[in-house]
Amino acid sequence: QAKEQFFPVLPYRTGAYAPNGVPWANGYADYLKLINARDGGINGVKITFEECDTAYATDRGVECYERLKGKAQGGIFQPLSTGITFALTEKAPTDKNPLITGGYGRSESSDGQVFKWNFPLQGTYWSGADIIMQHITKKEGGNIKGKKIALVYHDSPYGKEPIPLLQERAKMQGFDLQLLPVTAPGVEQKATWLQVRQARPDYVLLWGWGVMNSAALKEAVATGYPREKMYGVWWSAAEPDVKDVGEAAKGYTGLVATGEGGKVIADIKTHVHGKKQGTGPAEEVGTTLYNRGLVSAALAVEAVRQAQSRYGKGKVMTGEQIRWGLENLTLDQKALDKLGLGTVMQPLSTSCLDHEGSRSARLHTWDGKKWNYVSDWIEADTSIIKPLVKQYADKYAAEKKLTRRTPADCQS
Amino acid sequence: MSDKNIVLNVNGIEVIYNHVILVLKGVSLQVPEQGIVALLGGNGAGKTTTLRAISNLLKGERGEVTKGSIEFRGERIENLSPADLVNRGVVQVMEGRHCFAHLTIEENLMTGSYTRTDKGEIAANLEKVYNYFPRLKTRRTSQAAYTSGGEQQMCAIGRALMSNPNMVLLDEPSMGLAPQIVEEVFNIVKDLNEKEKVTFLIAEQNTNMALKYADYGYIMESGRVVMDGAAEYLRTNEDVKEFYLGVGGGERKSFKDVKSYKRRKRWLA
Amino acid sequence: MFYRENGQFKTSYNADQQIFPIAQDRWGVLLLVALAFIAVPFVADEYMYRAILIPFLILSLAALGVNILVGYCGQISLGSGAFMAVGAYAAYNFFVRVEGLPLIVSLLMGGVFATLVGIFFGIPSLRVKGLYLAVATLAAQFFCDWAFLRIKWFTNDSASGTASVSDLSVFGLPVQTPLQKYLFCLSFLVVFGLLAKNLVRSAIGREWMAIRDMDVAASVIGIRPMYAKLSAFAVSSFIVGVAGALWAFVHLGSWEPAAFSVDRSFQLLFMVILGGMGSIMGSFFGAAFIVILPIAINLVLPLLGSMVGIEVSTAALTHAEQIIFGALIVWFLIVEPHGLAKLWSVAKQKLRLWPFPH
Amino acid sequence: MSKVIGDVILDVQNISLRFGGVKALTDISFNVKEHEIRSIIGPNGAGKSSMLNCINGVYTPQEGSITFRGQTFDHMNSRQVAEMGIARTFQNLALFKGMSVIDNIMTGRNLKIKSNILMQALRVGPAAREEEAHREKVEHIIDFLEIQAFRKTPVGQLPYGLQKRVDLGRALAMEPQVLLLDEPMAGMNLEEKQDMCRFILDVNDEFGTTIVLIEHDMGVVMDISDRVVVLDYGKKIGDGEPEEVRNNEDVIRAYLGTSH
Amino acid sequence: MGFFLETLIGGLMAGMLYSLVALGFVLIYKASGVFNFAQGAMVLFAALAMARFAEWVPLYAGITSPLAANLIAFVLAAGVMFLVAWVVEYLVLRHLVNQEGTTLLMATLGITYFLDGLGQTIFGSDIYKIDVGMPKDPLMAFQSVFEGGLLISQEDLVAAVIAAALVAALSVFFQKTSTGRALRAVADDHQAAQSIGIPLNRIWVIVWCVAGVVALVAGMIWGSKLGVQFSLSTVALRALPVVILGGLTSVPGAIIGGLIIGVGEKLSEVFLGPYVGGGIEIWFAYVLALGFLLIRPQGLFGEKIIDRV
Ligand SMILES: Nc1ncnc2c1ncn2[C@@H]1O[C@H](COP(=O)(O)OP(=O)(O)OP(=O)(O)O)[C@@H](O)[C@H]1O
Ligand SMILES: Nc1ncnc2c1ncn2[C@@H]1O[C@H](COP(=O)(O)OP(=O)(O)OP(=O)(O)O)[C@@H](O)[C@H]1O
Ligand SMILES: [Mg+2]
Ligand SMILES: [Mg+2]
Repeated sequence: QAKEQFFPVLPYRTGAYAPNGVPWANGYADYLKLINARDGGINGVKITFEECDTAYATDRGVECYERLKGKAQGGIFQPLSTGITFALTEKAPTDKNPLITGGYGRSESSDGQVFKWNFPLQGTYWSGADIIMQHITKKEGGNIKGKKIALVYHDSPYGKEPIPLLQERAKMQGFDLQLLPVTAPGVEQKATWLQVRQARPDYVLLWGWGVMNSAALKEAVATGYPREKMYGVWWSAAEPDVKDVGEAAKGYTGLVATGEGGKVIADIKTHVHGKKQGTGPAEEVGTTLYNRGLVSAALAVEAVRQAQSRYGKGKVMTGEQIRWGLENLTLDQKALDKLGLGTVMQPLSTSCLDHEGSRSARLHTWDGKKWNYVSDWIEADTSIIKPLVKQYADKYAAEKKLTRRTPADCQS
Repeated sequence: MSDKNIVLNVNGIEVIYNHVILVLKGVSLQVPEQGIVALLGGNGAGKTTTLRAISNLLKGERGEVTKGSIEFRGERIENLSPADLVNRGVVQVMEGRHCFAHLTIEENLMTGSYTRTDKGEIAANLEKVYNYFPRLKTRRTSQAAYTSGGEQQMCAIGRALMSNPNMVLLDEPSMGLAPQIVEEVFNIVKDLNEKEKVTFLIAEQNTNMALKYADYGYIMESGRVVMDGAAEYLRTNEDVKEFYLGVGGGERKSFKDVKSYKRRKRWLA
Repeated sequence: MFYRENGQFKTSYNADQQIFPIAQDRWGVLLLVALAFIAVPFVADEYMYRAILIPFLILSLAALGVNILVGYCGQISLGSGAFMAVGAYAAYNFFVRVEGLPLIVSLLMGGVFATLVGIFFGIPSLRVKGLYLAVATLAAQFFCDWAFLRIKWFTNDSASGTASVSDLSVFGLPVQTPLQKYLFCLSFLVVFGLLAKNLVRSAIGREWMAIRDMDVAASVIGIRPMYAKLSAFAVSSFIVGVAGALWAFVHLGSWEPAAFSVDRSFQLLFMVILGGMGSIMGSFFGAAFIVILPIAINLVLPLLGSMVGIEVSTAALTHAEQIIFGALIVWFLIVEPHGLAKLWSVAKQKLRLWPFPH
Repeated sequence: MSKVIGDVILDVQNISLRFGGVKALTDISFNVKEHEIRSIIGPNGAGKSSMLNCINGVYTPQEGSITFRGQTFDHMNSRQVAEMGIARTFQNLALFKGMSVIDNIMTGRNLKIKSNILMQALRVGPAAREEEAHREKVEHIIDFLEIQAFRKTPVGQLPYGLQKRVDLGRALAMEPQVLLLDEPMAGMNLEEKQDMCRFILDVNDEFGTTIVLIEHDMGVVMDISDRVVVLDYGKKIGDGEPEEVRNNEDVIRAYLGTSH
Repeated sequence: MGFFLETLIGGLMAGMLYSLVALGFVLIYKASGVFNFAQGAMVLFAALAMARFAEWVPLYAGITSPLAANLIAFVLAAGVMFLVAWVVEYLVLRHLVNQEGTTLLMATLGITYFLDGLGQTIFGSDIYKIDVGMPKDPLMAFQSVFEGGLLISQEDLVAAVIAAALVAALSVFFQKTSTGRALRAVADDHQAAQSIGIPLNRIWVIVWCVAGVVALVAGMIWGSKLGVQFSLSTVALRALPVVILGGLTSVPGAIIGGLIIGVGEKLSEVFLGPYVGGGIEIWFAYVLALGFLLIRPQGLFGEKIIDRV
């Protein structure tokens, strides 16, 4: 029997958030295909994968999880939805399936001592918010005391995640934080932007997803709020968000956690799309969300590779083994270059204490036609985030009557 | 009966409600051109069902004709829509009034002329109906829901007349009407029948009245026609006299003196 | 020829008043319950439990509650999701704030609070009717969505507004494995189903139906619309609230208000309409239809596709699922507008006549 | 057989009822005595049904008052009326269409049910016994009305005539002291009417139930009523024994016509 | 003061946009007594059709003028909506004559799923653009009167004008023609309407066609505002309180209701929201509608609910 490592995939290609979910899912699928096509699998273990469409709905997501988890002895789940992440966080430990929530999910889950099965790799929302604030602070010459900053957010756990960090920073830096929730899915934002117009904040942070992003930009145009002063999180600053706003969104800036394509993209073009095996349209390859999906898949693949390095090269890994792999992932620049991922992502290294691995991102600005990087990689300030993580993780542990993992447990 | 043209020919129809309830078990009847035919029978005999089958209103009640045929002027009509039938001049006055509750009396009447296009004709019809039922004229601006039972009944009859029909299916027209109005309704029937050559099929409980004005009658009992004949014949039949006309065995009996509940003699069963 | 009530003579009205007056039905249902408790655990796998059976049981329970309000009392409500949420969050607060409170008590307290909220939002029903009421109950829905998202106290001050529970147990028995959870929910459903059935065939049930069918006439024979409507709101939201608590505690474990969004309200209403308004059985049929059918289509389509050699893409699959599901809803309604329960009883009636056509 | 007519049980004084411009009732007074059969007749739209609606609290008259057993109300509340023992049937069938015949009639007994909602849910001893006792009474009524065959049919599916009987059954189930009947015999043939009359007379005799009857069939009215009120355009134009009314000029002109 | 006016105007405009969707509900309800749950799906379906046709027409037919392309796309999309109307009548409605409101509501839910699935299968589920040349830049007015001037969105202004025109036209159609009366009759009693010769089938096709065109116009305007993708169907939920407030059976009610709801929700969000954490506009709209219902249970202009024995 051929050795196959099964990758369950929980994308959403339908529903309200499909325009953003599809490129991510295509990137994810293409990378898995690439590993098979280019490398013949992970150390010879072929990858198989199956998608189950969640439509970004929690109950569908749970159903999909249950369905796919039974198909193999364990796999990495990446639901790309904060809601589904919350539900799966409860199930993962008993089922022994690690969760990667790269760039979303619970921010405190970067504390691996409490959240043994969660891996918010490459930055949580707290990291994201921190990076934007650093950028703004720098732009303002280091002092933003007395400035007004408004957070326009998706009124859901996703949108609310950055608030504790921003409040912390507001206390520290002395700026004014205005919270403006937008009811999901965010088609009607007139009132929000009227408030923006009234308060005239110095900056607006946008924490939207799907149609909310483009609607926000259009309302900003309609109320005359300068797009140059708007900063989006990585889920609010991709092609689908600005595509149909076009010229009008010029100047809008947002986080991006991936770099430009480089070798891996070229590989996908030759090995996957070149062989007519591409999942989506070819012109989508290399776009922001596509790359994000691709990197997410790469992280999953590398976790398996890492697990194999301990539990046996060329073997099919179980969920527990993969979890170990995730917890002991070290991808330095050299390793990344070797994989062709050198330009598309930052090096990262995880540990029992830190499930986030790396916490840096860049900013890019829309020029009316395409996104251009406008900053170098910025690393989130752990001195602010760490205590916050600890505080919230402890609270979670207390609620769940969990004890922190001992160093011994960390070794296992 | 054979001397006149048969306009409506119902031939052995079976009707089933809800796929399981068999209600009509082979009903046949004929209505001659310019005739007035009465359909008599007790509660639940199937009169309404027969009329619904003819006017194709069964579908909305989840009923269907499973056997037999219905012909109107030689044409099979089972598959026509009720609207097609109205266009051919067949209109039904439904049992239980069914006025459009939110529309005023006048609007109710006007909807009746939906198939008419000539404005003058419509106005004349309206005038005619108001003439027949002056009570309606005084209530013309009230919403139908807020009129009395009898007023609604008049409205339902008047509404049907607004389409200038050549055949009318009347389901219990006298129900809830005051005696002179009942008389009036039957006079209208007679009038239309004679002057405008309208054919009538009338399901009626008021046997007395019905047989007085009709030429021919059918008596139904649990989904079957159990007796039929010319009106005079039925009027003189002993059974009919006793059970439907209340004059069995000589004088009319006072309602007060009916001493025991009757066990009706069933023709069948 | 086998499904007959011939020869079963009722010697007392009591006998005729049984839940299932026909012996075959009685045995059938008992057998079904027995199967659910004893046989299912032998055949179901974890996926069946977690993705199908448990959601089905809990949503059946919720649909049962909604059916009391909508199907029996005729008060169309789109606030059921909110009442589920109230049940879930109230139970959660009792569970985490009151040390050592037994699970069942917490769940029932969830129901109690849902009852209170239900009665409060039921008050407009005294004046507003039909679809207007339906939309008015949406006010409850959106308000609760908002309140649970915004008021941190409800979620025990969690940053993102999510709540979670774990380590459930009843009477010292753990409720953790899928099988345990399944049996736990099943017991709830059976008990509540029985109680609800009793209610709807008692005086109060008749009051509800009378109000539903014609409220003016009902008040003329001495039924107080206020009492009937509010009691329906109360009973319904109690059951819905408990179902909400179960959904949160047993099925999800960790949840956010979106788990009880307006979509849930619509879903429950549709279960009731499709299953059969005013039928306890119908609630189960409806829940089965709306929970299981899409999943089934989703599972079967790829198989069908592979049989004819087409690979169905994920998106196409979901879209096809929607198309088929929508078409099936319409088709069933055309076959029997009064819902699946009615279809079932017509089928039984036919069986009774079988082999004679009528 | 001579029956004993008692004192005035229901007294209607100077009732006026208007709907916007429509004067449904103008200054109507009449009384009903215990144990009598009192008919109200009049042309269509005269205000007969409105009168009943005033008596049992569906409409609130602008003026006037109603006295029942010595208690005077200027408007009645439906529930009170039901509790006092006044029941009625409806001209336009106000049955609970989705419920079976049994359930419809059982609702008539709801006022008499003692067990509370919890007991009903559990259906423990007393609640079950109570239910059974009421059921027995209802079955008697069903037998009486000869609708046994339709017990479990949803009333919406019954033919019109049978629905009228169920409506009556529901009112009877309340064991009322005064029974208001609004055209109970519309849509019935002669034989059925005879049964119905017999039935009304029986109820009247056996239980001493006072009956207020609206009917368009003059034969019935004249035969069975003790006294008759005649309304026309909301005004009272006649009141008295059947014989008296039959010969009243106004009544003949407005209502009876010449044929009677 | 200036800001208050701005909010007020913003609310009015938003309200007009809701009215446009609400109108679709009213039309179908008025004409058949069916509460059309599928209205949102129809808006999406129509907008998808329009957006894709506008893309395909230049691509395959070689028509380069954007005006012509948009026009052709509009006509084609209207054709598609006519087809939908016909299919709905032929396959669904005619089999459900004389059924209860809830049954019909349920059937329209089936139609919703069907249209959602079909629309995305045929037209795709990405974000598409409708560009009918709506002005995007804000308009500054009364700069001399208020500090900072009054800001009015031109796009909304155009949309509001279109909505108003549509409503006026439909009001005339329904109030002044005999078809209008027939429609109300159908809504009251399917069977009685049939019995006097009103052809239900034809009437329903007509009404669904009109509702389809209204959905198309709504889809076009909302689509050009938001981009065409799945979320467009959720605007239906925002339009519900409008329908209820105005009355399910009133065309002008849809407009007035829209204005009240629009103003109410914007004012509440802007002036009340900050005190309670914001995000209140959606429930506020419903509570507002509920408040009006308590005073008038049939909505402001709805036909009185008749209960009589
Ligand atoms: N919609 C329906 N569904 C099921 N059964 C029905 C339906 N309508 C009528 N029936 C049944 O059909 C039989 C005949 O009813 P129908 O209404 O035709 O009688 P009818 O002669 O008009 O009586 P009435 O004089 O009381 O109006 C009855 O037994 C009735 O129960
Ligand atoms: N709720 C109401 N609103 C407006 N007008 C009403 C209302 N109820 C009754 N009416 C009017 O009052 C008058 C009397 O009606 P009522 O129903 O009492 O007549 P009735 O004597 O019972 O006649 P019928 O013998 O036709 O049933 C009628 O003209 C009717 O239109
Ligand atoms: Mg009949
Ligand atoms: Mg009357």
